[in-house]
Amino acid sequence: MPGVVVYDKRMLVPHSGRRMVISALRWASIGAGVRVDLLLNRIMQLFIATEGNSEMKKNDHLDLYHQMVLIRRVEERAAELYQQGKIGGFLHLYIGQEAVSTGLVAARQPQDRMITAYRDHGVAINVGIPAEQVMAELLGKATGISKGKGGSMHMADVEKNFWGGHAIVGAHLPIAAGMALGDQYAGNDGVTICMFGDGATNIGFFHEGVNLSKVWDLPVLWVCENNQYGMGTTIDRASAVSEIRQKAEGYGIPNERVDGMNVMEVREATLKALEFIRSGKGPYFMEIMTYRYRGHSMGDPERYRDSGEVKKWQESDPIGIYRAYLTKEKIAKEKELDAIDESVEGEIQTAVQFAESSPEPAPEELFTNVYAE
Amino acid sequence: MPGVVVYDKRMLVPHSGRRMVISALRWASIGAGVRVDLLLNRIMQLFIATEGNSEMKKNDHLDLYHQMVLIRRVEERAAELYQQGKIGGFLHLYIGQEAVSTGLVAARQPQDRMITAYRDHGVAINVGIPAEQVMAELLGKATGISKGKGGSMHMADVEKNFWGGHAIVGAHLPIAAGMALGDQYAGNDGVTICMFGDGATNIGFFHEGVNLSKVWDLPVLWVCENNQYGMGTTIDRASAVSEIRQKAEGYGIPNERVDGMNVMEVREATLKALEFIRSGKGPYFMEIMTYRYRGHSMGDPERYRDSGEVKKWQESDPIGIYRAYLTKEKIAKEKELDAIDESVEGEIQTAVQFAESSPEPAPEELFTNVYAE
Amino acid sequence: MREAISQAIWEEMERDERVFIMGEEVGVWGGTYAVTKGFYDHFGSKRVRDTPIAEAAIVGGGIGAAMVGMRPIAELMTINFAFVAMDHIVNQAAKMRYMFGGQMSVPLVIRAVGGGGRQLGATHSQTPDVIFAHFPGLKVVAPGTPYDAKGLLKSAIRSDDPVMFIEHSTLYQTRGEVPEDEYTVPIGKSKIQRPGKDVTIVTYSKMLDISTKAADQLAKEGIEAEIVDLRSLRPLDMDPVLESFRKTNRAVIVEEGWRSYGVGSEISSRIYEEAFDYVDAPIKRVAQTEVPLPYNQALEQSALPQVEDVVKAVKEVL
Amino acid sequence: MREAISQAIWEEMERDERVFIMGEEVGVWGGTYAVTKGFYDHFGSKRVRDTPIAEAAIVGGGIGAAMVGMRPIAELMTINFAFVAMDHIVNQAAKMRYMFGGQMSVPLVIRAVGGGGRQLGATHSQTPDVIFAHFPGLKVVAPGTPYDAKGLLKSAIRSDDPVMFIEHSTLYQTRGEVPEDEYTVPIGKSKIQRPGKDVTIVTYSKMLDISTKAADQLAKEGIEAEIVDLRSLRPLDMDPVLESFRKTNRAVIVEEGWRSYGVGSEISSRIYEEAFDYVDAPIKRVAQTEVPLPYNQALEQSALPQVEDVVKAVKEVL
Ligand SMILES: Cc1ncc(C[n+]2csc(CCOP(=O)(O)OP(=O)(O)O)c2C)c(N)n1
Ligand SMILES: Cc1ncc(C[n+]2csc(CCOP(=O)(O)OP(=O)(O)O)c2C)c(N)n1
Ligand SMILES: [Mg+2]
Ligand SMILES: [Mg+2]
Repeated sequence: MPGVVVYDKRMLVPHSGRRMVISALRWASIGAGVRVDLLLNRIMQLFIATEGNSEMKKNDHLDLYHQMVLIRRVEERAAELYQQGKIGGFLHLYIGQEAVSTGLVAARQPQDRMITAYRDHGVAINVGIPAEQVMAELLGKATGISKGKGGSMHMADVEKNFWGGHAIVGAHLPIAAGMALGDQYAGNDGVTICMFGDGATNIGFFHEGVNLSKVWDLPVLWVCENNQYGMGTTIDRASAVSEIRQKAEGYGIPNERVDGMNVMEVREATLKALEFIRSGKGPYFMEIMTYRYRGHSMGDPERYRDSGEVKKWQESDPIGIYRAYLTKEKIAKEKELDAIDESVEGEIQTAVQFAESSPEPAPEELFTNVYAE
Repeated sequence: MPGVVVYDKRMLVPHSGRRMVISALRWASIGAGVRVDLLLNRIMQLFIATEGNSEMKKNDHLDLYHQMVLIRRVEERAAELYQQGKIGGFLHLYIGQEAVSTGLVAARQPQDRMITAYRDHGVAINVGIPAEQVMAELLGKATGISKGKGGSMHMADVEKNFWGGHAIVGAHLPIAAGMALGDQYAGNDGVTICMFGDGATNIGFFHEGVNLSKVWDLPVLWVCENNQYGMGTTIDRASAVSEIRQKAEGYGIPNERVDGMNVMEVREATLKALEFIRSGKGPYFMEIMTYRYRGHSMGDPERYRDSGEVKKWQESDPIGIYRAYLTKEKIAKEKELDAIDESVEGEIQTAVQFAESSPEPAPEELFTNVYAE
Repeated sequence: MREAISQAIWEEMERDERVFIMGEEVGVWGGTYAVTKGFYDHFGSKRVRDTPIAEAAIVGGGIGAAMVGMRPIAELMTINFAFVAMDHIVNQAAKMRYMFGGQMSVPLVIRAVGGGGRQLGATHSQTPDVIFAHFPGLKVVAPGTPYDAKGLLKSAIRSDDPVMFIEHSTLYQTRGEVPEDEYTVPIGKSKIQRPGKDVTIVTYSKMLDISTKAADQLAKEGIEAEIVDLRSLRPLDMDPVLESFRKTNRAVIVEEGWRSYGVGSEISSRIYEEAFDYVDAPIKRVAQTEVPLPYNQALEQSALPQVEDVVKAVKEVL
Repeated sequence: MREAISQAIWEEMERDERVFIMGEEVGVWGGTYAVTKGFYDHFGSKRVRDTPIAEAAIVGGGIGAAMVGMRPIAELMTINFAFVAMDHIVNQAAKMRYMFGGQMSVPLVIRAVGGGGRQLGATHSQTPDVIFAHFPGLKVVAPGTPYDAKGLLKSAIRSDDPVMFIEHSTLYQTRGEVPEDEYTVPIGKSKIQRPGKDVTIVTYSKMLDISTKAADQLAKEGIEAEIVDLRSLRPLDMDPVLESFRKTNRAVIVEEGWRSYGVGSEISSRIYEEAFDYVDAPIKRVAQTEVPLPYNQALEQSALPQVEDVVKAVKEVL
């Protein structure tokens, strides 16, 4: 079949401790003006086959921990940059929800496509978009992953099988069904993992996309990130059923609720769900319970909840839980984790520096990418 | 509350044998150029209070029987007129499904609003739009119920609390929710009865309308007329679940399946459903099993089913079933029913004559009704 | 302008019990642009209704409630989401009266915030006003001053027809005189917002502001621009435009949306059709560069019409 | 024209396995306008896909499949239902490439049947082509002859950009030459369909037919009209229009849709902008009366542009 993009298993997304090994290379390559993504893909191929996916080694754990800390710190820094007026538009922070995308991406195979809504920095980092390119996109720079044209809400890296970052609530669900249709049609064994919020389950797009997936038994994993609010509206004020999972019943799709503050649980559930889907049984639906600590976006007056509620949730912080797990299970020592925390600080600094010193898109960029030709 | 249209109980829709009593008056009034609908409403008030709704008298039965036969014959005649090129556009026949709208309307109170899709001749007749005005609308005449501007798909009679005939699949569901919201807001005790097809349950509008109705506990009776096809597509090829009722579970709305070939069962189920809703318990969902004998619209090649299937269904014809019931239960004699059949022939003839001899809309009508002023 | 709009809704809700507002975050949150701040506490959850994220249900629900006698205001958080409710706006609200031979009315106001310039990216920065103005049966209003915003919104709420009421997010901060006393501004009347004799600038909404600044700049060079504010796109009132043009014989049309098939093309065509003999120079259109708007601020601004673009266009027609 | 369109799809499906068609009743039924008659039996249910009644899923699903390398044809039973999928057409398909800095392509064809004149009532009789043409990122094509229909549809299927391909239901019966041999017609090229010297008629789709009949009638009176067929509304190719106009100095623009904010206003504005010195008489627009279309045949026809309207307009500009 000519021209069909079939993902090569070897195009494995950074998925373990190798991330840190290659980060130096990555920075060097940027300086040298080399196409980062291409170089990275080459390098990643070297790591292939030596690692499985379902059994986690120590390095895998450290990598996941690293990802979660990196997401949080990138976002905390982004919030500051937003206050300083260096980031514009809408900025939706993922803080509190890191375990969800991290667990999902940790379970996927490289041929599994990711797609999500505007709250997309988590997936961006998880699939391995360098923090520099994320930060540069936030600052609207030419070196951003979307060349500064997309901003916070529109990160994507097609090479890494991450299909964005979509800003119209629910609109990406039929699109995700279509991506899965493409894979089914082409005979690829990839699954499309589509994330969306609890609020998004009330829009017509949800219904049309989910229904189609079942009618055609498309390989989609529907993932509702239930952070219990659509902006300022609690589920029960917007949705006929408060347990979102129940909606899947109306489509005869197998479903479950998952604790989204625990990255290992998310990963386990996802592994099983992907296996189910890959075996040709059609779509699967996960409702992942989570919570966002910050406002919906910057400038949210937060009249709809009190700080006590936020505090309560912060007690079961996903990073804290994972940290406790890693030390309790003696997978890692406190100081190893501290070292990662510290390395992230360096990464962030480098990323911000990179972003700030990157050039603005050339004025002609206004006119490119409207059409193919 | 100024200007709110609150329906007066006395504006009772023709609902029993009085229909025949007044038909002479109606025809006379047309000849005399009197506003038919206003006159009718006056007359109907005279019949008020002498009749209940839940207990059926013989005359009520005869009236229902009359309605069902009238619907069928109006449509059979319409099909002929279509073949002759006197009716244009789309013509969707209701033949086979008569018991559904007849049973629904038989159970409603005058304050209960009806709204349906383009397959709307049944409701039009049931709520008491004179066959003349239905026929005139089909012929696009000035005397049509929508002044010849709406045609087959857009019959309505607001005076009779019938809100149309809507041609965009599913679009009237959010509108129905809104009508119910209006009643709830104004403190009226009416229920909005919203009919739609099985195919319509796959569009986003269905989802948004039904969800909203439950979130706000709106007084809506959702009625899916499951005739098992959306045009040429069977349910299982279009819907994730084949039992449409199951969709209501996804919204936590109480629901049931009803035999739509039996007008008494439809009426009974509707009475209960309306009572449930009127008691303030929120929306209710009925899936009414039925079948259309004719093509989706005129000019359907019907490649999707064989004539055997149609024949099988015709064995449980709603008019036949009701006729058998009426004679078996000794409610009416064969010859009484024959007399009704015959009287319908006269009505049809008068209606067609009326329609054919009615004037075309004046050319200036093109410009009226675009805006209020 | 925010306060003017807020006042209009508040006063109409006080005046007429049938008026209520529904939309995403209009209640507890107080409106994402703070237009309904304080409404929820005052009017309660019955009349200030937070909805699910379901634009078809918001507009469709508004249509239904309007049909049975209420006077709902359906708020779309931004006009970009109007596409999600497109069928209900252009096929249902706009045609309901006509299709049923005048039996039904849809006294619904659809409020929607539009406009670019806030780095919200391609899907969230549109000014697609012209799209809605194309449909007979709808009224489309887009005020440029606080005074007009209040008066027009009151007329919209009292109108028996569906009105698409388009606000511009970067105008909320605009200040201007708003009388204490009750007043309305009629829908479908253009207005000369600034008198002049050398050139006619036809514009509306946010671009009134840009055009006014351009006129100030031109005034320093002795060029007196007359500015006609359309205020309503449908019904479209060409009288003040033509009157002005017959005096100045030159026109520049300034709109924020994309140029092709935009508002400017209609205005330009009509001037030629109705005042052909008065044309002294080709009419110019100033509009948005025809690309989806990018996130990057400099790029975005380069695509949007600026004061200098208007000044330049005026000089070209002189 | 039905057969030409049918052939184009068939041949492209034979040529390229990635091409498939999905939509309501395209399969078992054979297409409500019989365009895909016989396809289901030949290509099977994988490549000829009946869908639920869910236009957002049809277009959205098409976008997704296109993004990952397929070349879907998403059929909307009529263009009136495009409003149900509006967001996916104008916000998703049109902007996907741009928003992500060129990372994604949407090689999707959205086929939609439009047009009035068949007594289908207000919601089912629209010609809203201009609405889609307003959005950069989309290509909008609307052929007027079988030859162009086939050639343009092939180009659309091979295009790496989303194309809205608009067919007119009353043109399916039209006959015309279609070569046996493989050919394509480029998108974004207008064409002189009939040479003449006295007046330029600019038109497209069904109105090409009406305009041709008008030209025949005018020819009898010795008036030679040159007809330019736009064929694509975006990209819009003004060159043949301007070339013709510089020769005739007079123009009438004929479109089926509503006049205000229609296609004609853009064409008219551009002619004035780019050939001002060649204008000998005010340019005329012939278009649909601005009301929702009624069911009644006589009323409906009175709202649609007729041959006599074109003849009359031409005589007015001479
Ligand atoms: C169609 C549409 N309507 C409204 C919005 C504005 N909006 C952006 S995010 C959001 C809330 C979504 O809530 P949810 O799906 O729960 O996701 P969360 O923000 O909680 O991650 C709203 C209403 C939009 N972007 N698109
Ligand atoms: C939004 C939209 N899409 C497509 C159509 C074309 N269409 C008209 S009726 C119909 C089938 C509807 O099936 P169902 O809801 O089961 O009702 P039935 O005709 O069986 O009564 C379709 C696809 C339409 N009118 N509106
Ligand atoms: Mg949420
Ligand atoms: Mg059906």
